[in-house]
Amino acid sequence: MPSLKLPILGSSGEGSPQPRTQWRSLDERERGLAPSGEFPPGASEIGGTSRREFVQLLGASMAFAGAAGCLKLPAEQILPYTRQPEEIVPGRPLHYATASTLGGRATGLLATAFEGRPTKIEGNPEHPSSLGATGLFEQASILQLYDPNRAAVLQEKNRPRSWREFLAAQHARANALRTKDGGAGLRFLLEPGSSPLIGELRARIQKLFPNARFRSYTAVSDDEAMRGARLAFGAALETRFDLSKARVIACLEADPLHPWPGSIPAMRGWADKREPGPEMNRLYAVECALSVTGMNADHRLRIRPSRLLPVALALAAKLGSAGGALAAFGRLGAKARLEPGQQRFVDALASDLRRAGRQGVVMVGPRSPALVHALAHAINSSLGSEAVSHQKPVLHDTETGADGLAELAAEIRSGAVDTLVVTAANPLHTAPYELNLATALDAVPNSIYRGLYQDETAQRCAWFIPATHPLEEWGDARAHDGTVTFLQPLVQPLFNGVSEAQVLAAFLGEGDKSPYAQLREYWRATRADAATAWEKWISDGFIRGTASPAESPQVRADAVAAAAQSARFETASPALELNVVPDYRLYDGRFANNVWLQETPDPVTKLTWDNAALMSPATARELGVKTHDAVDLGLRGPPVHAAVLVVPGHADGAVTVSLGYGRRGSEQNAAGVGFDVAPLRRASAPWGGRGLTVTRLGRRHSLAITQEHWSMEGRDPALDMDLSEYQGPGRERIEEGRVPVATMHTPWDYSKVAYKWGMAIDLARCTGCSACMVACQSENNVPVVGKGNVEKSREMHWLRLDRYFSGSEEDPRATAQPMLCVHCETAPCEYVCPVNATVHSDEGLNEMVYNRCIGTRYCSNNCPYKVRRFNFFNYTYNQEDVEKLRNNPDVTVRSRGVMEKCTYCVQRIERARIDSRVQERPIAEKEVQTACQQACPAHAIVFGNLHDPAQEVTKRHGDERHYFVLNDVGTRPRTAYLARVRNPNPELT
Amino acid sequence: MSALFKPWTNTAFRLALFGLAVLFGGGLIAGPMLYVRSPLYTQQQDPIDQPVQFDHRHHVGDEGIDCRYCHTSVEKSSFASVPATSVCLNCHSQVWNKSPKLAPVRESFFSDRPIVWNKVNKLPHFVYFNHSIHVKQGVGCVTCHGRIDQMAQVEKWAPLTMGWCLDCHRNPERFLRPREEVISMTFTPGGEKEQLALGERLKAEYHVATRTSCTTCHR
Amino acid sequence: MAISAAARLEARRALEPLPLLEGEQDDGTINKTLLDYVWRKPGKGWLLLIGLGLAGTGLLTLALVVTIAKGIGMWGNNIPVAWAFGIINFVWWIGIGHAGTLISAILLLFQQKWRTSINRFAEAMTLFAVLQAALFPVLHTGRPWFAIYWLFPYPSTNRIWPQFKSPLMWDVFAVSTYFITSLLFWYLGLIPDLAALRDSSTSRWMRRIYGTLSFGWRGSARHWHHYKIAYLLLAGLATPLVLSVHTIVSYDFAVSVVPGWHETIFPPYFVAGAVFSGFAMVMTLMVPARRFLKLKQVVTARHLEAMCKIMLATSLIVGYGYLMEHFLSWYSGNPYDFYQYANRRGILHGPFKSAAQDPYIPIFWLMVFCNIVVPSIFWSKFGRTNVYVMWVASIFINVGMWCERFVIVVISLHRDFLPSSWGLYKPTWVDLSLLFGTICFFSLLFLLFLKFLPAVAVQEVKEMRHELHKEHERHEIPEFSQEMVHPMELEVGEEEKR
Amino acid sequence: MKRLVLAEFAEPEPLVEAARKLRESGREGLDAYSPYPIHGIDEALQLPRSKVPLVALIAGLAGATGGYVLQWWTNAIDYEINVANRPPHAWPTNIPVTFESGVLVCVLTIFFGSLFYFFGLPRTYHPVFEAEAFRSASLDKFWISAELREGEEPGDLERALRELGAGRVTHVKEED
Repeated sequence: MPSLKLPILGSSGEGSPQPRTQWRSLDERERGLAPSGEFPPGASEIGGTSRREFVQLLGASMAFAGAAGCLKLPAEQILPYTRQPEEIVPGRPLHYATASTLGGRATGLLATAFEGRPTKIEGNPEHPSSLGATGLFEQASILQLYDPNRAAVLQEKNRPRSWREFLAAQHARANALRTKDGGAGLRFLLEPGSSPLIGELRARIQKLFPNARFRSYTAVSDDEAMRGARLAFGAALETRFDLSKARVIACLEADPLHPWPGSIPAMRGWADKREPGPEMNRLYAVECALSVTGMNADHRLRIRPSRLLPVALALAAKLGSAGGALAAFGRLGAKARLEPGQQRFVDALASDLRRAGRQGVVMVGPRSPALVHALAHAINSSLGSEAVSHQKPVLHDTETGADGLAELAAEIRSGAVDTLVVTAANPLHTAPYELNLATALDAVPNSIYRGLYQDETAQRCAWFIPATHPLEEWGDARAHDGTVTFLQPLVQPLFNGVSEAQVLAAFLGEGDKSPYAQLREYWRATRADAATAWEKWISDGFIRGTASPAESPQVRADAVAAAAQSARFETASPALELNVVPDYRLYDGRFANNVWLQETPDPVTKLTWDNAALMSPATARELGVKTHDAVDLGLRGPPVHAAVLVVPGHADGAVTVSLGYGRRGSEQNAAGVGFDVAPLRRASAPWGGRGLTVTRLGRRHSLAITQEHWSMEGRDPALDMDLSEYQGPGRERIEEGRVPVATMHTPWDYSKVAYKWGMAIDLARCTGCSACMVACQSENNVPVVGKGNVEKSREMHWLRLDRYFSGSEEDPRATAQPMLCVHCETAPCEYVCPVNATVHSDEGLNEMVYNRCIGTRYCSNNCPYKVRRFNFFNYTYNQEDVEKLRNNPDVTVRSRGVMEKCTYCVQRIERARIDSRVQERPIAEKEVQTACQQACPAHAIVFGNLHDPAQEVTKRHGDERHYFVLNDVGTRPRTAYLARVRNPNPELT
Repeated sequence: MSALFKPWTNTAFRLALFGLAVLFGGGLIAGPMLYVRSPLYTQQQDPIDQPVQFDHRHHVGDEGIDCRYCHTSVEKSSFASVPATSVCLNCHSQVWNKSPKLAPVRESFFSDRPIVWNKVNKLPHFVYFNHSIHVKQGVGCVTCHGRIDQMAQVEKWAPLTMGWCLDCHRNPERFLRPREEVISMTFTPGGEKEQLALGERLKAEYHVATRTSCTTCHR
Repeated sequence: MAISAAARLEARRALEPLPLLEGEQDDGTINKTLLDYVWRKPGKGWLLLIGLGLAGTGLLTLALVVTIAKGIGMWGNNIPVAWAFGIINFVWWIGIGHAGTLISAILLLFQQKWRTSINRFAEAMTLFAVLQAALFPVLHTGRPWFAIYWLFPYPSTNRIWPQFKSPLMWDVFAVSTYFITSLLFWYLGLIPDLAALRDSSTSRWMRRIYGTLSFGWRGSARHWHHYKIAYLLLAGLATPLVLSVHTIVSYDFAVSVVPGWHETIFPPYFVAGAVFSGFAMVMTLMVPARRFLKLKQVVTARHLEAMCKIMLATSLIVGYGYLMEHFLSWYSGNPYDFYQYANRRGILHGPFKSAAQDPYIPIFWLMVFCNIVVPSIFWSKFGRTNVYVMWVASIFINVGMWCERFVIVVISLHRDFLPSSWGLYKPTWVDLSLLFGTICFFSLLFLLFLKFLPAVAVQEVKEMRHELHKEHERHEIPEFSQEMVHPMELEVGEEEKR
Repeated sequence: MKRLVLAEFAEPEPLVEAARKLRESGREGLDAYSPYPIHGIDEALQLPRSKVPLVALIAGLAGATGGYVLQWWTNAIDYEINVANRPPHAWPTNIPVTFESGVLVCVLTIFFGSLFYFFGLPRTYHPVFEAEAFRSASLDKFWISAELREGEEPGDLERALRELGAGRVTHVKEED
């Protein structure tokens, strides 16, 4: 099968992948040469003038060539296959299991492809890290695949080179190094990884170059956690949490309710126990800046970062005061010197944890000091927590942080490094300031960087190798629990990318070997059952039963206590503290060019296209600044220009900034967005420090915030109540939200149609993480509008996450609410449309017909939920051809001047309808899932047929907590919300 | 001394007013309305040149090849699909394998470059048509594509306007036929009355539920 | 009763309405006053103003081209404020237009003789104002190239029809009917004057042009016979039409669910507001035109005073409307409405305090000042007779009525049901150019009208002069200015008898 | 080929008087011209009651009916769509357009009907325009025209008109 470039489920593994060659060069593409023989002709049909034709009909690589020429032709054309791959039926999507990695751990994915063109990413329901859901990063990674800013040319000092030239050059040099001193001048700085294949390659390289040295680096490292584990257990162990077994959860700067790598199971486990009742869990959060987890906490203690250790110690002391395993800590309570309010919180938490016993758990975030981790281990161990288990590290390296980088920089400066291979994601951007990595890299004679973009690191390295996107490469990795997971490419590298394994193989003289062959051979050699099970592994996306076994280490409470005893606590001082966090959207900056993520509002601050200096209202008053004020932040180094954003619930006396901005690479979308926090960070204190200065600049830096108004103004759009209120007067509030409102018109009779579509959103489950927003954007071709338009309130998200604050601005209660078209049965938008462009379907959907819309915008005015979006400009006009390939061919790309809004993913309904009718059967429950529903890690959103009483959505529509937003307006929505109920500790209320 | 205007100006004035009315009413209203209904605009009756002189008269009419032999995905997908080059060569590696008319086909196969066909039935990008469901519910090929077996070069037969689609979606019984007869170019149940009777029967039998909700076609 | 005759005369004079025509007039002098300036060379001032008008119209054209070429995004509109300057200008202009029809049609039906001198002027203003307004319904849409014909019910190949439950469809019918009616009504009135221009011109080409435009009108008794009834019927139709048009415009808001729009009081209050702003605009235009075109003898102080009184009356109605809105927002107990109006006033308590910083609050109070406080000057005779005062006041009212539409459109939209979606609207240069440009375009059309067409209905003035003349003879009142019997005068007379 | 005698009056009242007398004397083809409508001339010339109101009424009713039927047929019969749960035939929402269509058709009929039918315009040429002095008819003078019978000399009629108070008197011939 020479023509098929795509990995196909169940097809012969040997045949499908081709050796990866430089299938075309950049200039060829620019000249728009016709497809040649070396081209993968695995394409179906090419459209001509119309966007969808071309997108619907093209195979990815074909389109690339055809686009420029065909778009201008007045007539439309069809390019059929020359030899049709039997799996591909034009117009029908195929789904492949694959994975993406972040922080070295894999999340299993299912990717949808139309004629060889990946268009959408979903979670792999069987995979332990995904459970069918995805986070923002996974959802948005599809956009990165088609990012026209991606580097496409292998370069040596800005001169294009071929892969073979690279191999030749490195081969000679490496040989010289090896013979000289066993490769003592060879250094690898890798992205932290868990790939067994890479592990093997590393071992082989190490054998060949005994004096070479491997290091991993990432800005968001687990170093402190590992140190904590060493302190507590005497060994580096990773901790796994199963929150479905926890009733009392204490998060110390931990943020498990946002889909960070490996968080999805925790989110699911937490959400599954939010049903009001005796089994309901209780979440405590202790943190500086309001986090997603903090928004969902039943109790939250805001503290400056330096106070975390005292709080943790006080907690251990309180728990140990009655003797038991923690008795050693009992006398350390006084050392913590908590304020009375904090002490009260800790006391209540301690007694709650004690009551919960095996169902209690303490979680600590990766940025917290090792001792806090150790204390948590001691507490969890003393509780006998069932929610916690330990495993050997999944990553190859237990040290992935700034310390290793500092050592490397020192080595370079000492002249010990000749060849440095960097595959870590842009370390130059996130490296601590004092390392001055840029000049260090300049000093390396032979530096090699593999990256997706010509970023800051690329600019300082001699060689640049374009990287493959996870959807372009064969590979493997391990899930957060150690499960072996496979990465399967859906498309030939669009930008001549090279995988990390290939770069390493180059040092073994195997740079020519195809990534597929590498992987296949490794696994054939590693596992005896590879011959028979290989295809199943690839089609499943992972090997079942490969999760790491649980270890049962003993906590050395005395060692921890001794460490705590000797720890020096910062005394209370008025000095301002800095708190650095990874960004909710850009992570450490690697997603900075991803416009979907840039435009997704931060789940907490609702800020887009920027980072900001977050501070509490009191601190802002003290500093005499307000939101949008430009300030200089200074800590130890040169000042950083930032903009102030006042956030309720932030700890006083501290300023929080996030990583990932102020990029200076070649990524166009990232340029000029936000500020780089690097000058504020030190290898010894990467996450902050004391003595921050804030200087007003007297200028204004306008921040694009999608939700300016925080208060619900006494209205009840997002019901959020305590359990006691819910069991008492709160019922009435909920019922008020669902009493039928008198109407002049006889309600339409939907009983005769087979399906009555509806949705239900459980606010108790929703954490506000915003993964659904990106999923919706991806599924529905929702355009990005840019900072200027977001400032003008013109963002296009069909689904937005409203975030309200109530209570005091110091300790507010934050409530997130996904808000999307609720498909009112008496939709106010419809009767005002003069041209029938928005009407009701026979099944009760509020339809939006883009091609009929003339854009009066009256519907938006009359929409009480303001969920309609208007194309103020032609937002897709500048889409490059390669970007168009990403568009979902089942959804019209909207032109300028038309309204759009959530359609309940009607394209999925219609596809399922046609399939079910062709097969003469009804549509089954999970057959139609909306994109938001599918992505949601917490199962907050369900969709289905309200005629079927067995479906989850119907059950939720009958739930005691269900209500309709703005029920009193009489819109009769099809989307029901389930009131959020919090479970506060009576001792604290 | 004579009047300001000559007597002929009365007639001229009236004619001018009449002309203006015709120009406005006809040129701005009636003209465009007629034009969009004419084949000039719909591109019906306009045989499209193709890179290969493929004659449906011969393949369908004379040889009686099943439409689905080449248009393979018509029962499975929204697209009927244009056959891959290899499908042509299933036969033409044996028959007419030296014909100069088939040179582009062989060229395509051996160079692995697709044949570039010109599209005949174009729908706007906001219209989602699905072949599989129509075939399944007993809509004949000929109902929309016309007598392909009589076309030397394929031409657009139906106007493919929304109104034309609605004709059938509102009254499917006027067009339905047994599933076995879907590909028949000549099937007829008799007169109009028989068609209606057959259509009503098939509508019930196949559970045909044509919809006129917008999202049926526009998404 | 010892009232001296002199005192009685004095009292009578004070009550006496001011004259409708000043000075001794006959048809010849009327022709001279009202027609001759058409033949005069344009003055420098006129040319300067025309230049300004052309420049502004150029700006308008630029703004329109930019809007069509780039999209509505060039305006400041957003979600939630999806309607802003476009609709404000539309309502403002169409409201201004209403006074013209009102003066012309309703006063005709009520046989108010004072209408005669200003009706043509007012009709032209209507026409040009409606023309400005008519730009917006199509141009404010996202895809005007479709809107321009999809809004009309014609049999299309996609067999879909307009949706007649939408107030915008009502608008389409109302505005087009109103424009056509205004145009035809104006033109019908103009035909005899065009004939007069034809006959008073010395240039053969001018005579031909006006001759064509007058369709060969010759003032035959058979023409007049139908003309009188046709004109009266058009007036009779225009009267309910004008009420319906602004009622329908108010439905654009009243039919919706938006707090601040969903008001049953809107139709009467919109109509009153329209008349209010329209009379203000007539005043703004009339005062200088009267001076520069030397029309003081036909447009007398009495006309101006009558207009002031109407402005005062409509200001009171509008004020009542404001009062009722705010009262009902409290009385209804609807939290969204209550918030909406409290927020407009900026007088908020308790949990609503956060809205006190709403940047639009000054616009509400400016509206109140311009529309309620300023017109109170017309309670005084001084205000009603001093042209400078009334002219300045009329400009305030124009501004105030624009603010009123801003308050209704923008302030209502920017904070509606869900606080999460609240947002602000800031106009862009295109928005401002559209407002300024339509004012210039309007002025340009008006200046052309003043130059090339009779600004006062000549035939009607002549008819009035004739009738007044007859009346004098009948009553043997020597003085030209004492033609009408004022109701007060009758009362005085009766008192005397007693 | 029409021949007319034209006579100019300075004031409308004598003209009305003259018209009445001429008509009573059996003169046919009489017409009067004035810058503005003058009182009593209709009766003097015995003009029949104008049909404009009747035509307007019919047109208005037809327009309103058409408007209503259009809305009902398009939204409730031809393509019935569920719009916001409203009944397809929601008569209260049809009132505005019904009214406006009635007015529109009525106004168009009155204007164009009057212009083209009742006034008999456009008629840029008319025998009366042959007389240069007739220009005053639209400005400040009042004219009467009387048709001369076949072969009749204008002299008698002209004299009679002068006796009735006419100023200038002239006669014109229709051009072919």
